[in-house]
Amino acid sequence: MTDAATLFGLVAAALVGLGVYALIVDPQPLRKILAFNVIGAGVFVLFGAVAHRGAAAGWGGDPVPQALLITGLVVAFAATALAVAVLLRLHAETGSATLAPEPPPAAGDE
Amino acid sequence: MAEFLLGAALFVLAMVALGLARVVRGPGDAERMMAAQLLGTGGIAVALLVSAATGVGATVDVALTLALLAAFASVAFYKSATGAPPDDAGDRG
Amino acid sequence: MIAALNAALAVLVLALAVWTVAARSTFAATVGFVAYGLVLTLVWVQLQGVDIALTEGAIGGGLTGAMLVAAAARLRDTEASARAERPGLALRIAAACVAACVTAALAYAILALPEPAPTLAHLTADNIASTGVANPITAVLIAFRAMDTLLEAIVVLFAMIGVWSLAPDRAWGGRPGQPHHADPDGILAWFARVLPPIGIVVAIYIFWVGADEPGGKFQAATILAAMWMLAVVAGLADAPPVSRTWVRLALVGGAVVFLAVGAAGVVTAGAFLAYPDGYAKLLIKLIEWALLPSIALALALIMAGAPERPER
Amino acid sequence: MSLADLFTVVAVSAGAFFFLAGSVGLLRFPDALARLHALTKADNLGLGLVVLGLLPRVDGLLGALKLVAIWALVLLASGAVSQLVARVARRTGPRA
Repeated sequence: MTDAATLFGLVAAALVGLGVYALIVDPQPLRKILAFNVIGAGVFVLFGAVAHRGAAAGWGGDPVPQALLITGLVVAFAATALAVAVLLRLHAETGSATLAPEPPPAAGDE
Repeated sequence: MAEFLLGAALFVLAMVALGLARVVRGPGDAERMMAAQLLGTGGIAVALLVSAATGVGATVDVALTLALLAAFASVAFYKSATGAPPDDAGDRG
Repeated sequence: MIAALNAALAVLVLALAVWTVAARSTFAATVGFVAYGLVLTLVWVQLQGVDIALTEGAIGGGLTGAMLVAAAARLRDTEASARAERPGLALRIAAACVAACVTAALAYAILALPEPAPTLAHLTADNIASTGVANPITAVLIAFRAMDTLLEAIVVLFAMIGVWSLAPDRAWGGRPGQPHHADPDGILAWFARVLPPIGIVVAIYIFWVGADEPGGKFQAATILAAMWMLAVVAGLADAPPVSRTWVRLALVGGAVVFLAVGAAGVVTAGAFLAYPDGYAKLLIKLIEWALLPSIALALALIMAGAPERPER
Repeated sequence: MSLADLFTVVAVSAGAFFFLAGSVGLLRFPDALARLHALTKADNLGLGLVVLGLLPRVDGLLGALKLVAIWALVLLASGAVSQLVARVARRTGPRA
């Protein structure tokens, strides 16, 4: 339990679970994107913990998964940017950022 | 000596956590904006102490990046906080 | 003592994640997310992934956080109505069960990992000499798994095209994002004049050191994009109209050079993306220098958002 | 415990103390401006002392200069950002 890889591996599992819960429960689309990023970071830490276990040849971690992680982080940012752009366009067009099929009476339609 | 440096890093991290507990919950957006600054300073201190303790020189570059990006996040918070001037007003910024 | 520091980091990361999920106002949640990203940078330092710590700090903490907080500000008026749709208790309990199952499965997987951890480190170590770079991660990124990096540079380009495609017809070809004004002799404008030059020097340093030490083009490109966004946000610079040809050429430049070197590899070294021996370091440098501006510009334009203002 | 180590222990401990002071200030002070005051000043001084303490342990002059450069960058950033935070605090905070 004390070595870093197992500890942060378990932390990553908890982060992914937390993100999944928020992704399902939170009604606001922007909060869903935020939850998705929490999941993404959790998966990357899981990946990094496994890479750290493979430390050898004088390096702190197995370089192959670590390199893939860097690529993953950049692509995750690009995907989040796309999701935010879609959401902002939805808001610009409909004036509300709700995913509900018919806007609840509370939402005033401009 | 490495044990002392790591102990100091742990202490600073605890202080950052204490400050974060206040800042993130803070009544107004102004407190919340301090989070990036608090983590910028505290996070850099922890990174430098860990770098000195473990002898990994590259961690100092991490502290350098943190310094730049924490500042950038704080400016992004400023532009989005409720108290920031609406853009078209062009206030006495 | 290292275990205590790791435990403290673990608790702090989990607490910030819970806050990001549970916070009522979206602004507070985004602040929690940026803090979460910055603390993750320290987690990566403890996991001996310094290259990833650099990337996480720049992208996770900086760019993603800034983009989300800007979106939170623009969507502030919809928060109240959206919050009115909070799901009932039943859905929440079901979601909690699903989340618990996911966590349990992952935790079991972590604890059941094979004891002699399989690793490709030895393989990398044996072949790294041929690439001429000492940083194993740069060697993997550019030489051993060059295809991933090539596709990744193209994926970033596709994401940007996706963001551009969301532009309304009247603004097509125009300038992305909102106009930003700030008082020219105010604090923000002063700060946006002083910090970017320092940021550029740091970015070039991190790019240059990436061959033998942790660093590299992705981290450098992220810092350059952040510095450019700082200038835009302070009203000192404005996003270029997307219809400009220099913008489009600069965007595809990196990927084109990468493809060209890859294709040349077919002739000179027998396989796509193979480097003729002896020229590996030179070609790697060429690819990295070509990719840096392209990825920096692509990340910056992705952050700037879809074109919204006609190109007056 | 050579002299350099002693210097490091003393300086880093002083730095940690100022981080403590900053956090206590953040928790105890009544309004946003006072908290900002505590955060910006105490934490930056804490970081400065930590950097000072680590100088003898860094190899070569360039390493030391890099540490000082990082601290200077944080000072620059904190100075500018704290004024922005203060403006938001003044606009949204309770009318003093």
